[in-house]
Amino acid sequence: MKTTNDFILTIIGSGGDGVISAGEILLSAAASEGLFGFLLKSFGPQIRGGESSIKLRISNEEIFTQGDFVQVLLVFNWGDFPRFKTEYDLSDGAIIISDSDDKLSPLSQNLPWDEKKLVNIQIPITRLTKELTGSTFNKNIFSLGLLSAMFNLPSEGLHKAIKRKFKKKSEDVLKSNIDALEAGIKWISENNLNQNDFRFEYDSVEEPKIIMNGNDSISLGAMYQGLEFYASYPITPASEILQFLGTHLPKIGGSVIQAEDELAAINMAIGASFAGKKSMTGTSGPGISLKAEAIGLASMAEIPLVIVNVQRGGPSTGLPTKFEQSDLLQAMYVTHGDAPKAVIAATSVEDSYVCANIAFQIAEKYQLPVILLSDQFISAREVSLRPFKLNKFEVISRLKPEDNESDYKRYKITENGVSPMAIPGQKGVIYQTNGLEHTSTGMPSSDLDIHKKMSEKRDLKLQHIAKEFDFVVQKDCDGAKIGVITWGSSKGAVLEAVAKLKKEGKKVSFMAPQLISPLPIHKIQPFMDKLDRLIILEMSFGKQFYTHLKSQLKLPEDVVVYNRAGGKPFSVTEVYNTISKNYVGEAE
Amino acid sequence: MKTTNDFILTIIGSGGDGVISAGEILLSAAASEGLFGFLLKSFGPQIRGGESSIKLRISNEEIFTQGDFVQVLLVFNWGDFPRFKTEYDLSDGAIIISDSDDKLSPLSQNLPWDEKKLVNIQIPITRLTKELTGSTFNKNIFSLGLLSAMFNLPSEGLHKAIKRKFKKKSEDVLKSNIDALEAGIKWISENNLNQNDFRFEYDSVEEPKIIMNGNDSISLGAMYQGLEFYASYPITPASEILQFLGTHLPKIGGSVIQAEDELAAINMAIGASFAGKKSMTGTSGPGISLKAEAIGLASMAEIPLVIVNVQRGGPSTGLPTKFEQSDLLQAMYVTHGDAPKAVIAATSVEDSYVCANIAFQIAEKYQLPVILLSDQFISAREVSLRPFKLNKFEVISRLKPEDNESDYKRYKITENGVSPMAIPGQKGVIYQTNGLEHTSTGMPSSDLDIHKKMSEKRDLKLQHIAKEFDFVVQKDCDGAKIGVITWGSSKGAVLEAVAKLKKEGKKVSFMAPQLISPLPIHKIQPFMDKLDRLIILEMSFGKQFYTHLKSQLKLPEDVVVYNRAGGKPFSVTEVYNTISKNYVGEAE
Amino acid sequence: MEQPQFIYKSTDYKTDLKPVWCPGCGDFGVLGATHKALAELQIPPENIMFFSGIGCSSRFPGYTNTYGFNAIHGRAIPLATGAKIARPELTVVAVGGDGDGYSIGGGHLPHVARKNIDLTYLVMNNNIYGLTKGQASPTTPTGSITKTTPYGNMDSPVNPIHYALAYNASFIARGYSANMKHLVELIVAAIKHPGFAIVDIISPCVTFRGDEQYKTLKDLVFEIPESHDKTDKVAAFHLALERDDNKIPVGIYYQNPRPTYHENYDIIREKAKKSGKNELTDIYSLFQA
Amino acid sequence: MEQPQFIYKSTDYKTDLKPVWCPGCGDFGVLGATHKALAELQIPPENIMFFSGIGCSSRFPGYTNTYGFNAIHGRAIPLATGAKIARPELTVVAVGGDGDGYSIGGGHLPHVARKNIDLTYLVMNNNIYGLTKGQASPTTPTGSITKTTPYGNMDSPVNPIHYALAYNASFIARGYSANMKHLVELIVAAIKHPGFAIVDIISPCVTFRGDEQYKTLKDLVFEIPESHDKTDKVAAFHLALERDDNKIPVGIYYQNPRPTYHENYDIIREKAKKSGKNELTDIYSLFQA
Ligand SMILES: Cc1ncc(C[n+]2csc(CCOP(=O)(O)OP(=O)(O)O)c2C)c(N)n1
Ligand SMILES: Cc1ncc(C[n+]2csc(CCOP(=O)(O)OP(=O)(O)O)c2C)c(N)n1
Ligand code: SF4
Ligand code: SF4
Ligand SMILES: [Mg+2]
Ligand SMILES: [Mg+2]
Repeated sequence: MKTTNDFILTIIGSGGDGVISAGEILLSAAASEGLFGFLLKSFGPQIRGGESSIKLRISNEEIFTQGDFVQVLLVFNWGDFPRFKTEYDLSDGAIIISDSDDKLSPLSQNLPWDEKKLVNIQIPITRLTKELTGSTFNKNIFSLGLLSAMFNLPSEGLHKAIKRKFKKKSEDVLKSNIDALEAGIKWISENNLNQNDFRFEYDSVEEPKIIMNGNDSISLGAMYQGLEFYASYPITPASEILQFLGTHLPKIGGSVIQAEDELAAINMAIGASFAGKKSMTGTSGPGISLKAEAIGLASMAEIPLVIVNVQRGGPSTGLPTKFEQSDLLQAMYVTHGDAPKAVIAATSVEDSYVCANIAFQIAEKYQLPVILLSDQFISAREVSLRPFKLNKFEVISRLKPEDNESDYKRYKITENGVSPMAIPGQKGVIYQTNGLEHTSTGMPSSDLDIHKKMSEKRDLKLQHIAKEFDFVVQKDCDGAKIGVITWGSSKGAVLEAVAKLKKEGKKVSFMAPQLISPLPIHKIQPFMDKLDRLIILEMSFGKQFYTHLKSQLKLPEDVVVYNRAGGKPFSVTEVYNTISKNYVGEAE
Repeated sequence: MKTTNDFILTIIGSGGDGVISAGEILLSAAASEGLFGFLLKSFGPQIRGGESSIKLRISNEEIFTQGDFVQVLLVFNWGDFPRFKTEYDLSDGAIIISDSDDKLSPLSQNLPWDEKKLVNIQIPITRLTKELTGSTFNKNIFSLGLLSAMFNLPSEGLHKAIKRKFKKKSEDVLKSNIDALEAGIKWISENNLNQNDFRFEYDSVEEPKIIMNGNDSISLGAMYQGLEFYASYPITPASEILQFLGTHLPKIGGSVIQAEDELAAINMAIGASFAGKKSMTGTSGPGISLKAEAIGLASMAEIPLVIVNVQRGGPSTGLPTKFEQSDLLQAMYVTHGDAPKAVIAATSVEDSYVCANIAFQIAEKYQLPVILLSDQFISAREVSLRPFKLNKFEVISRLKPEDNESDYKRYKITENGVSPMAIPGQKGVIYQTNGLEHTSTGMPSSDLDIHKKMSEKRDLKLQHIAKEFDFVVQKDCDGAKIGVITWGSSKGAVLEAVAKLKKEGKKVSFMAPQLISPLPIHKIQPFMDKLDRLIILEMSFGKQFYTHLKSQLKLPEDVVVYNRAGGKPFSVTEVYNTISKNYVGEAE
Repeated sequence: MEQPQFIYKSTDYKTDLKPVWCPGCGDFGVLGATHKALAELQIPPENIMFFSGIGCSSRFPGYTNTYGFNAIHGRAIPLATGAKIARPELTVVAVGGDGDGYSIGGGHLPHVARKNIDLTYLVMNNNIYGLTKGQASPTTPTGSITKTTPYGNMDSPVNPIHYALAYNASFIARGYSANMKHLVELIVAAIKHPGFAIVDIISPCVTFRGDEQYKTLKDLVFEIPESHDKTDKVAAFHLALERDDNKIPVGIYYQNPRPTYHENYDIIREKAKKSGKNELTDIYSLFQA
Repeated sequence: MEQPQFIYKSTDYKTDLKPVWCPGCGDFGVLGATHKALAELQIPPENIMFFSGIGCSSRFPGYTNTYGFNAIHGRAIPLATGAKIARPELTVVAVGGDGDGYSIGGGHLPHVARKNIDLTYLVMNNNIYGLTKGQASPTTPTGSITKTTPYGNMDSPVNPIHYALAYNASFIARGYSANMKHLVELIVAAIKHPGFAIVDIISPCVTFRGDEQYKTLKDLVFEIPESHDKTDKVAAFHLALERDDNKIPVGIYYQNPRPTYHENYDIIREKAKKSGKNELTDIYSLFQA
């Protein structure tokens, strides 16, 4: 019997099977027991009632991805399996559990039974649930009981999680769920089915974890920086920010408005920021395209503003529920003209909190639009992670003039391009502004000298930002001749792949800049300069990250770009193989 | 007395002075006499009745710019002068003509009288016009008479031009204008004022010229390719395309619609193209920003479409009536996702016809959106140029299936990425499409393998376009160690500067790619590889062209970027000095 | 050879693609009614174009065996406008949801209506954003709890009939997806109408609005009486006011044909051609100095 | 110390910037009337924000000594909406042209109206695109020759009053730039009105529509009689129909206050706070497993 401290489970089922909530409950169980977890969900095309699946990884060590190979696959209904076949890779010796009440047989499925030595376990799940709990309603919870007993999944945590989940429901509902769980556990031990490979074993765990997704993390970061106004239009996978803030921001006095479209949303946010409030708007790729013009306005009129793009598969409507990193160049060049702005990319759920904080710090300090890139893979995952400190960031607010400041000029030329911004209501510093080129007092002008001076002023900010906010994730490995650079949520897979290589004695340096534009060249160039070979890793068919890096840096002679169209995040194996294949450096 | 075959005149005046029409009449005169001409107009901020000015260059040799130094400056009203002071540089010995009836004196103006040895000529223009023509109404035409006699400007052509201009007016109006012209001519010869420096002398001229601006040239190119549908929303400096086509396209059966906004305009054009018609939409930077989302749709659904961007000063509303080349990167990256499209940049009025033709050829042949970049400097200039042949281009139309073609697949995978596009009304090849990722039959799919295959299909087109339509303006100079690359309308100044250097025996190679994306690397890289030093010249504070080239090519070690914020086109001297200062190569 | 009168059955207008819609979704009714209406009109499938934006309802063109384009959110109307101007001889139908049509796409409605583009617009109005899983739409009733109105919707919902009247649409109707026969009649009348025709169709979202809507609507919906003067704008405006009894009149509120855009544009083409110089070379010759 | 009652003169609301407008442009009248109205209301200049899009008329904020933002084409309304939600204690006015408001920005109007955002919207309606030099606008009369309608405009112009009624605006008026006194009254009433107030102002463009407009308008414009019931939507709709005598009623068509967005949102804030857990740390604790 092989045990593991890194357990990977997939469940597949139909609409009524409760697959998603089973996954959520198990994640919650893990978290409450102090385990790390990583949950992904996947759905068929039906709006409701269609097939769905989850992949859940649990470990007592920190994890950065969903894991590659499924160790335990639970299928309620083989009819739903084909839809997800390409999404999940099976581990050698993976245990395939299915409902023997299903009319389709596991063995007739196109699965690598022999090649991978898969283990076939069939349990009459539906019938047992009915017999033991009185109805088939709690099939998913009963199955959690089975799994818990079979693989030593935290049963105490499961009790807690179920209580948590049903605390608003009636006592009866709660009890019937607990009963179902226990029935499942009991059935396994009665049938001596608890000695399986992949039993989850671990030594010690830390304190209980929190469960969060990327969108919530962004919302919290913005709130910590004093967000007061959020305007947005619903869009997958960014709607949760609107929904979360809509519920919680009013509690701390802020306002959230669902606009009639994305153009309205960003212009509302600009209006609110002009009026003196910390403002944000959020969307996904199609919405960014619609916000293009107003992003330029914010740049020209020097309005502090954070714009979130939770990327999904493109182009156009593309793959709305899938992951891709293909809005990178758009973030920089979406609007016409030379329009300074900053672009930040979050690399994980936790990092989303960090990046939201820094996005606001930059936007407020430098009075410009900041695009914060997240993606479907960060936003839709739910992870169990260490609670983090909220207050690790300085709250930065825009520079304001004194009331009645003499000779106040809204766009005064200064050493770092930042000029005090009067807030409506302030006396004696009234000004009028516009999206036209303007003088230091904000008067429209098409004079070329003024245009030159003001272009310089706006650009100056970028130089300061690159120095002041030069944050990157960097793991230099002494003596490494090869380095990997990636961005955004692909960081996780690279991090794990590099760690694996390190264990094998291979030296690989690693970087993922969070500040994408202005790129902190003073940090990245030295990283590159040490390398013989650079691997650039990104989920964009158009090699957008490569294009960006090439345009900004002097890349090593030897560059390998590993990229592909999106749909499914990089696996650790994929990255590991890519690096291994291209490895240069000391042999072991 | 110095004569010239390259005459440069500026006129400055107030609202009622008729400055603009004087410039137009003189250009028309030059053209009808077979001379080349280049006319620029400039206005103060007032919507109407404000100050205005023109700069007109005339030559019997082909010219590519407005010329640098004004030889003759006619000022009706010194009060209007300061507004334009920075726009016009004076030649050594320039002749300053002004109205002695003006209460402001030329000598009290801040002009380099001594330094440049300017010549002051004052003529009581207003009084004379009144005396000799009965009213001050034709002051501008009277002045043209003066100028014609003073500088040997084509008087026969002026007669023709005035007839042309007033042919729709009454006989009286025409006669009074002709009288004014002749009165001016007569007064100069009576007063023996016709022996001036800068008298215009030339040997031979060619056939009469045509007068055209860039927007008309684009319109004609599109019409030649069979444009059938144009939708647009007014915006400076692109409105003339809407207005020209609105007048003329219905004559050849097409349709023009003024949409409610730019989003509607492009979507109408996409709808019309889907329905089978060659379609175009046109705008300037702010409008492109608004079209961002739909550009991605056209890319994804593989809709042939030409999108014109007549660039102006940015960002945001920017400098709506001024020149800048700062929408380059936006053209490539405006929409989210990896969305293949082509970008073409016209370099002159004549070239606009060429580029419009090729834009349609690419759009139709490869079924994708093509962005055609022009700019205010091309669109607002009026030039006298050699008549060109309309029919020098093949008319290319999209590939269509046969009716009832068996197993018709709208997005069939093919060798060059192009699949036959059924036209509504066609029997037996009905299909449904979308902006979602889709299978070869157009069915929505979020399968990653399909996404990969379709991403490849769409991308494949770019590789073929770069080879098939690899057009660039290129002047290789044997043995040159230095080369200049620029794009768009800045070509003119570089062309003249390089010619000047050549006369001095300096070897400079030159290139301006019209196909900006996909960049024809197989042509440009060899050009670069021969150079020790490359000068990149562009009118973008953000160095957008440099950024693009760097991301696509291997640039020489030694690169000099000469760029600035817009407002005023490059002068030949500016470019000449830049190249001279950085010159490498054989000394003379 | 004469063509038989009925060659197309309603199933001829159906594709093989299985709708992604939830069981019980109102859009099934609209889809069925549309297929029936097309069969009644006997328009050859290849002579029809459907355009839509994004939404559950906007998946419609994929399920209809005609030329179809499920495009981007809110742009069904301009797409359809361009297509109709390009090919006035074909039948053009735009379809979509309340969010698509009255929120993000709301700016296009006034213009397609006042230009009287000869196309039909079917709005599947379910008072919610279905596809994005339950946010408030512009027609969500005041007080409703949705994902974006967790404390109750405070905005007053739009009145599509009032919109269409203000926009001078020449055909304005309201239907109900569960009244199949009546809905088929409305769609037939709308497609037949020369000029812009809008049909706002109550099409319940069972997933995000619950299915009690079906129950209540049954008693609320009533057909507009014959006595209503369809050419009287003020009467139509009055009829569309919110009623004390909450009842909802369905049927044709307003119909008053006037020349279509295409008819007008033909006149413009004639005017333009009056100079007689209508070759490209003639136009080019205007540039001669 | 008590403040004197009249401290602000109308000139206190004027900036030094010289308008770019043509001599005789109707917008001068609207600007003057607005300055007078603000003086009448005695609102401290620093407590006012003006927002506009792009157009001749949209240059307005630059000429008004209050906080001001001449932004991008068509977005005055969302900008003003955001500003007002952010700072409900300040006075917010959106201004602009017929193109800005009824064409490119037309999609925002329904929503600011139905949400009843407490701001004032002054539309300088000149039936043309002035700034871009004379293309047709959505209010250009049928038949007019403009740069984009060289053969005569064939579209039916929009009816802004009908729009506003359909959108459920709570204050709807029409003014005329040359009737200064009356216009001042309307602007004062609009700003005082709690909720969204729109004033469509006939403001002739002498350059691209000729100045005979002034002459004809003088005889066409008449003040809405006292007898008109401002709370009757149907009556207002009727009053705004095109008239056989071509006369144009000016004044308040409709006024019917209801709770503003901000009042409603305060209620929402109260509801949200009911849990009592209103610190960020409380919200963060929701994530604990
Ligand atoms: C530009 C853009 N913004 C937002 C979205 C996300 N989105 C897709 S459908 C939809 C609303 C759907 O509501 P409705 O139009 O009423 O259609 P239904 O699903 O209710 O039929 C939204 C907001 C998008 N696809 N594109
Ligand atoms: C996105 C965008 N599209 C087009 C324009 C060009 N443009 C500027 S003002 C204007 C219309 C002006 O008309 P209106 O709003 O009626 O104002 P007016 O000048 O008549 O006062 C247009 C089309 C622009 N600035 N931005
Ligand atoms: S979510 Fe609602 S609108 Fe969408 S398919 Fe389901 S029932 Fe229909
Ligand atoms: S063009 Fe018309 S609207 Fe613009 S300033 Fe002149 S008169 Fe006024
Ligand atoms: Mg809906
Ligand atoms: Mg106007």
